Amino acid sequence: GCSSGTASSTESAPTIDPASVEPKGLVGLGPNGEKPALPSDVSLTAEQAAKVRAGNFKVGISMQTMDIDFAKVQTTVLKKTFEENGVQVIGITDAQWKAEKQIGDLENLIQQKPDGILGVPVDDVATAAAFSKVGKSGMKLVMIDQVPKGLKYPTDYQSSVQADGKGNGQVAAEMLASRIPDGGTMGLVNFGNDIFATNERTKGAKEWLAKNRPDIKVKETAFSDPAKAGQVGGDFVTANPDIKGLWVVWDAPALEVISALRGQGANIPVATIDLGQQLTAESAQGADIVGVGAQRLTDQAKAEANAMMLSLIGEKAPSYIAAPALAVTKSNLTDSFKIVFDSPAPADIVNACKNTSGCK
Amino acid sequence: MSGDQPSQAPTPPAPAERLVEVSGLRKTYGTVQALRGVEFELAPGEVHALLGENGAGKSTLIKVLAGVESSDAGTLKIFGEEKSFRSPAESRAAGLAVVYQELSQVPSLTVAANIFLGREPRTAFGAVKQSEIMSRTKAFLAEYGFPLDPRAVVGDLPFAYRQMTEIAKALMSNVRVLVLDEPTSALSEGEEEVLFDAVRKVTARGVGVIYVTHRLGEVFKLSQRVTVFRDGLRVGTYPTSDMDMKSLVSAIIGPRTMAAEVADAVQGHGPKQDHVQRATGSVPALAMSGVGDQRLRGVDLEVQSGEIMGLAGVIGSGRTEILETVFGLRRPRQGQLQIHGQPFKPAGPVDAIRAGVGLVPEDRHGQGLVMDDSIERNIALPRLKPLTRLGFFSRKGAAERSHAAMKELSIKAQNRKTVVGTLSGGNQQKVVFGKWREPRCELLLLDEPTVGVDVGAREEIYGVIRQAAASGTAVLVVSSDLSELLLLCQRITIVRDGRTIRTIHRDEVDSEEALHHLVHTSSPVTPGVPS
Amino acid sequence: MSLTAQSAAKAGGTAPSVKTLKNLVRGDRPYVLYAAFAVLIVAFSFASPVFFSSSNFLNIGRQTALVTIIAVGMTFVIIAGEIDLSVASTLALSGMSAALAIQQSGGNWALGAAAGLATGALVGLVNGLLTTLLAIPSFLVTLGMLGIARGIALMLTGTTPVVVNSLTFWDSFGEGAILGVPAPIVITIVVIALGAYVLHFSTFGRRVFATGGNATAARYSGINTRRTKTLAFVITGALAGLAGLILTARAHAARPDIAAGLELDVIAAVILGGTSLFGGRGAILGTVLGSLMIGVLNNGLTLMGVSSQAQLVVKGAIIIAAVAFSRRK
Amino acid sequence: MSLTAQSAAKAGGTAPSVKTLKNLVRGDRPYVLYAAFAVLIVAFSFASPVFFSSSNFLNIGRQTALVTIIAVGMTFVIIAGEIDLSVASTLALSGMSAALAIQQSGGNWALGAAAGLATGALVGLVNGLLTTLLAIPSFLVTLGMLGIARGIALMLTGTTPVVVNSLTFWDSFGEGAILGVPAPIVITIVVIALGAYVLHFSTFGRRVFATGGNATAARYSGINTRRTKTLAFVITGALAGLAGLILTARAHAARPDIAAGLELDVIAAVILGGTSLFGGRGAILGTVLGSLMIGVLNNGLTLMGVSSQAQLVVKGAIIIAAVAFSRRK
Ligand SMILES: Nc1ncnc2c1ncn2[C@@H]1O[C@H](COP(=O)(O)OP(=O)(O)OP(=O)(O)O)[C@@H](O)[C@H]1O
Ligand SMILES: Nc1ncnc2c1ncn2[C@@H]1O[C@H](COP(=O)(O)OP(=O)(O)OP(=O)(O)O)[C@@H](O)[C@H]1O
Ligand SMILES: [Mg+2]
Ligand SMILES: [Mg+2]
Repeated sequence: GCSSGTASSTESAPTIDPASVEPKGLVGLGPNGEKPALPSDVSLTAEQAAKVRAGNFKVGISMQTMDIDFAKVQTTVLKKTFEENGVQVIGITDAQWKAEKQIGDLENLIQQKPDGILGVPVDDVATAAAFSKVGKSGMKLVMIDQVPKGLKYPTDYQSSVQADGKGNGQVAAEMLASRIPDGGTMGLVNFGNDIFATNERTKGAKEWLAKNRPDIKVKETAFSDPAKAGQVGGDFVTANPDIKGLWVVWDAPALEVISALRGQGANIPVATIDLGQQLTAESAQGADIVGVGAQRLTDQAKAEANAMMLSLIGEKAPSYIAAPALAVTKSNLTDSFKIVFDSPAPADIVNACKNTSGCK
Repeated sequence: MSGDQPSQAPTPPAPAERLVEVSGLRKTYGTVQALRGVEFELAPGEVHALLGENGAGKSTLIKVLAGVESSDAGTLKIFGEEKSFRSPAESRAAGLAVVYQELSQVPSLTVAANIFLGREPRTAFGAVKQSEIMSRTKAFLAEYGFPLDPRAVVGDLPFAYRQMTEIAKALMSNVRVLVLDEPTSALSEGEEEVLFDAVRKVTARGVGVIYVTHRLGEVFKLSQRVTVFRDGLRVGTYPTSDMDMKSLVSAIIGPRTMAAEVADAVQGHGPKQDHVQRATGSVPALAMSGVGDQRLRGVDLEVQSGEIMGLAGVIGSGRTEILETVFGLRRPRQGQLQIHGQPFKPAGPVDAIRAGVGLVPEDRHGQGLVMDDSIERNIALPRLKPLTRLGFFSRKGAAERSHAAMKELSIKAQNRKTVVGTLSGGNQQKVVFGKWREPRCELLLLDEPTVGVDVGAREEIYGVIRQAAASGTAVLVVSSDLSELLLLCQRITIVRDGRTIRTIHRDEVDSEEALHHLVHTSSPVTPGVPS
Repeated sequence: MSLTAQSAAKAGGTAPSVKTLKNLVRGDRPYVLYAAFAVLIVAFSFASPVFFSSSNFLNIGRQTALVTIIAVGMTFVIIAGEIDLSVASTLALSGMSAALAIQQSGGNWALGAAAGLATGALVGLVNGLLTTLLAIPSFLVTLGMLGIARGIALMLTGTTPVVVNSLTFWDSFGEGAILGVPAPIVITIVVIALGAYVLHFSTFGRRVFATGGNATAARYSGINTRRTKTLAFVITGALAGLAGLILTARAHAARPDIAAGLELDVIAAVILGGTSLFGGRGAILGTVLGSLMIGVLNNGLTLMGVSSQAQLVVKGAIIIAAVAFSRRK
Repeated sequence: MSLTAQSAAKAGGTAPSVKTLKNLVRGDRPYVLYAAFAVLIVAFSFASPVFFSSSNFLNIGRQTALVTIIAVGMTFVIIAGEIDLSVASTLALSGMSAALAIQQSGGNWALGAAAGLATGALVGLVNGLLTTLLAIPSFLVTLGMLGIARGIALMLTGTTPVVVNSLTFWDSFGEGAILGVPAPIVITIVVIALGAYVLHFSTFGRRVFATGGNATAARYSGINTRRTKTLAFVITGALAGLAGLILTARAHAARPDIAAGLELDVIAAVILGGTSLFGGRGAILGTVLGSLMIGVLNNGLTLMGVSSQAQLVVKGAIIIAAVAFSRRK
């Protein structure tokens, strides 16, 4: 049942040099239009580190979810970095993607009177009032991934650290575009809800395509429930047989889409954002994942911890720190894994990679 | 007046062989002592009637026999072997089959499926042998003359047919002891005979039958021995031949001043005072003319204020439908209803109740009571509005109301907060009655009003009905118990096939047999086997 | 017989208020659930130094407000023998409609509040009418409505959240306080009191119980069971609307995708509180307890620093255990 | 009297096999639902040129496989008068346990399949025993289990997905095909056939109906209602486990956070198919139809390019309308 006419398979695909795709510097500007700093710009001097240790500080973390690799790497690296510096993490809360739950989580964290809170907001509007309470309670606040609307630097929050969402969206689109023939069609599978981080990625992809590949026709669809992304993506391809490549807004729905396409027998290349463990495995096993715009999770988390510690000892942290996009193809898969996860790729990924041509 | 109760009469020597032997059996529910050490035994081939007032403990004994309830003390021997059933399955395995007072059927399954429930014949692959179930059920129903369709879904059947299904289910199992707890409460004479025949057939095979009933006439028709319970104790066991109606009644209700009176009444002397203030030419409380729908095919009748009118007919003749039409539960397609001369088109019970109509329905479980609620809550239900003050529900008013009803109807319960589901069957029926006690209805519709009610209480209920009539209520009674109609009514309308055939005065019939004849004569339908 | 009846009358006569109170509190479930609740509170007080404090109790109150308020309405619906799966979507739609009304009217907060409540009540009315007039199982009607209301909420602005800029609105439903008690808690208490009054003391409450206990018997007693059920849905819808106002006020904005899945928490609170899913039995205070129990678990486990995965396990186990023990004779 | 009995007898007397077939198909709901389904198919065929094609039908089959398989089990549970909210979590836990077994055993796919099924059955057993032995409402038991199973699934690897590297496993449950029919669809058909046989033709099926129709009557008839209910839960758990295998095989990995919220789709399919939430009535083919109907709606609307927000509205409305019409006399 191969309904799409895509002739290209992994083997015959043109190889992309990931390095050439990575944007020079950062694509997006900060929430208030500020120029971003790089993660490497925030670090502690020995003297500052001593001050931190002497402070016996306590911090809390409010996550939007705990069920994805992003969250796991973030919390692991944050905890490790804080521990090294004698800062105690008193609690990590899981909002389960619910704004109303995060509002309560923040109240609970504030209740425990930490010196600072790091938060990944579920959304940039509904949690704003809750996050603004952190500063009002005299605690330091470092925002991760996005800054809720209306919060002011440096009164309401002391730093914001993000992945370059726009850059990531662009990287994925650019790599996928290499597989789209002149005048061909690219499908974008977006998230149906209004979320800053995912909006940025879509924007980055569309802007790059409009500027660099105006010949490509862009068709879009969206899912509201990530668990149903497979059905949506699969049917999207069925309805639009001209689609030569799918760009999916993050890795979990991309995996659903890949699995649906496989079932349908449709050989369509996919590009996405976020290098999760399972996506890495899929790619290593030979799935046609052209490219991934990966977040440098470890760097980002270290920057978050450093920004928090600087604020805790009264130093000024940059208002906007962005981790540049990391372009991942099969050719730099295991290395990229190490960059993202701060640990070598597990054996089964390495082994699978060995059996897949072009995979390293 | 109360002296001649035969409780001192010696228990006759029991037959040598005993199917069931119960001694010193005790059972308490919370603080209620349902059985306080009863004795009972059953011989092969006999029909042993078990009698007693509502709440005397009859059903409780049966539940212990059936393995539904466990006893607190005492012994139970089946075929001389001491047993203690922990589940209905064990009791069944020991050869007991029970027809419960409160039907225990699966409404969503067919008659045949219910009859074979729990003992379906099956193939080697575990598949139910559908056709075998059907054919065996059919053959059985034909043999015993049960007018039942094996394919009908039980939940769709009228109550009487459901009861019949239950009986068929018990008879069809390979039993040695058959226990029937008020099996005829919803049957009329014709169907009753079908059951009696069936019972005689099985006793001829040596099966022993325990027969619980409040229709004392049946005792004499069917049983060889009688055991009477009162307040959880055995009053005595007597050969039926030694008893007459009067001694039976006084054994049941005990040394009460009214015992003799009740016995007289039960023996059937008609309405004592014919106090119908029927001013000739006055407007009838209820008038129906040419009323018809899918099931009714022409109903004409008039009931005067203060009159008790009866509706007689076989099951399915449409008596219930007539009452339902008046109560707004059915929309007539043609014909007219009038209440006190005013055209009456109730859109539902709300309208009917507003017009002063009350209904005691035939199925107290399904239609009459909220089983999980208390007596008080149930009795308050049709009178919520009058019990409301400024949006506040008057708990005091409801309490008074239920208290008065419990007193007047002698409802045996711990208090008004007792959940009606835990009451004995007869007492539940009294609660349904209590719902319409106050304020007085203009028109009271009674569908089998004394189903499962003991003789004493039945007389109390008759008193209440007569009193209501005396104070001006028009009463329309449906009853399959013809003696009841003869006792209560000034006039009786015969219903057949959805039509009112004729209306007769009480004086025109001098006996139950005469009425029975009237109901059945020229009846084109006799209970037969479905093709 | 008359003896028992009399003693009953006496027993009832002496202290009706105590009895009533017991009934109010108890529902189906004996006191062990209360004991379990108390044990939890004591355990958390030892486990976390910050748990037992008035400010934390206010947190718990605020965090459970939405669920409690809607659960009060859901108690009516479930006792009447139905279910409402659409409450979370109704909440979102009501919040959006309130926020849009405030935005369009240039900050008229009262108009917004009215719009929110009316939207909720309207959704409830549609649920009720479809369920009763077309005789469709309410599970399906409200499942359909779950999608419809959410879809409309999302389409109103093309999924964009609507910011509310009205200090009065924020204060009235979100951040204001009366005698130090935050507005959402004050509103919750009022809803509980009204709900308990209507369910347990009013005539309408009697109708709800009878309708769920045995709809046929209720109809035969002259109760308009359709109207009763419909009203129960309207109450629930309006309360979901009220919850939408609170959430919007607290967040200073309405999001169309908010509160997804909340219906399960709401129904869980009701059932945990002893109301029977099959109708006819239940109590408002039981529901409140159920909601608080879930809230205390969430709060206490978070304060103890239990990981969110372990929280799932512990919460599930405690809910089962609490009910299991309270079911024991 | 005999009139009704006779006419009833006549109606029934014609053809027992036809009746049985009808019963099989019908459940509670008349044929209009089938008509509605047919109308949908015709409408989508006109609306989208690619809808009516065997490859798209295979797509729909694959997309609905998980829901259909679990819904077959759920039909047993709901007919028996209970409910199982934990199926999605059970699916995830079973998938994880299968994947871990394969990983640990160095690629023994049969061991993995056994582990997955056993895990599902075990969760079902626990659900059943807690529900029947402790007499806790299954809503609460399985709500608790929803959290417990998910929590355990997440904690097994600290939320990390487990990659499965077994071509045989991928093929058997995911990508293989028999006569051009993909494995998941083949498995679904087998499950449907077995489910229909057991529910409608076996004695166990009878017991399930009787238990849900009137548990007391069933008990009085010597049926062990506890065992019957427990078995229904075990079946559902095992089928959720089977669904977990399929999902894992298709994704080449097990993710602990997968399939959240699937229970609502499953229950919706069952109820839409005419099974009564109050127990005692229902049919496997109805359930299959319900699941397909939801699947066709999802697929057709997506093919037509309807936005995901509008889909919510349209789907909700069509579900209500279909049931409403089928309920009309
Ligand atoms: N489940 C129960 N809980 C509490 N009390 C009960 C329960 N079942 C029966 N009783 C009480 O036990 C007593 C005996 O009841 P039982 O049903 O045996 O009476 P009965 O002789 O069958 O009466 P009837 O002729 O009205 O059917 C009654 O007072 C009744 O209220
Ligand atoms: N075939 C049927 N299917 C469904 N309901 C029926 C059927 N026949 C009767 N009923 C309903 O069952 C109830 C009793 O009907 P039935 O025909 O027994 O009335 P009846 O003539 O008053 O007989 P009785 O009062 O002696 O039982 C009524 O509510 C009637 O509408
Ligand atoms: Mg009895
Ligand atoms: Mg009748």
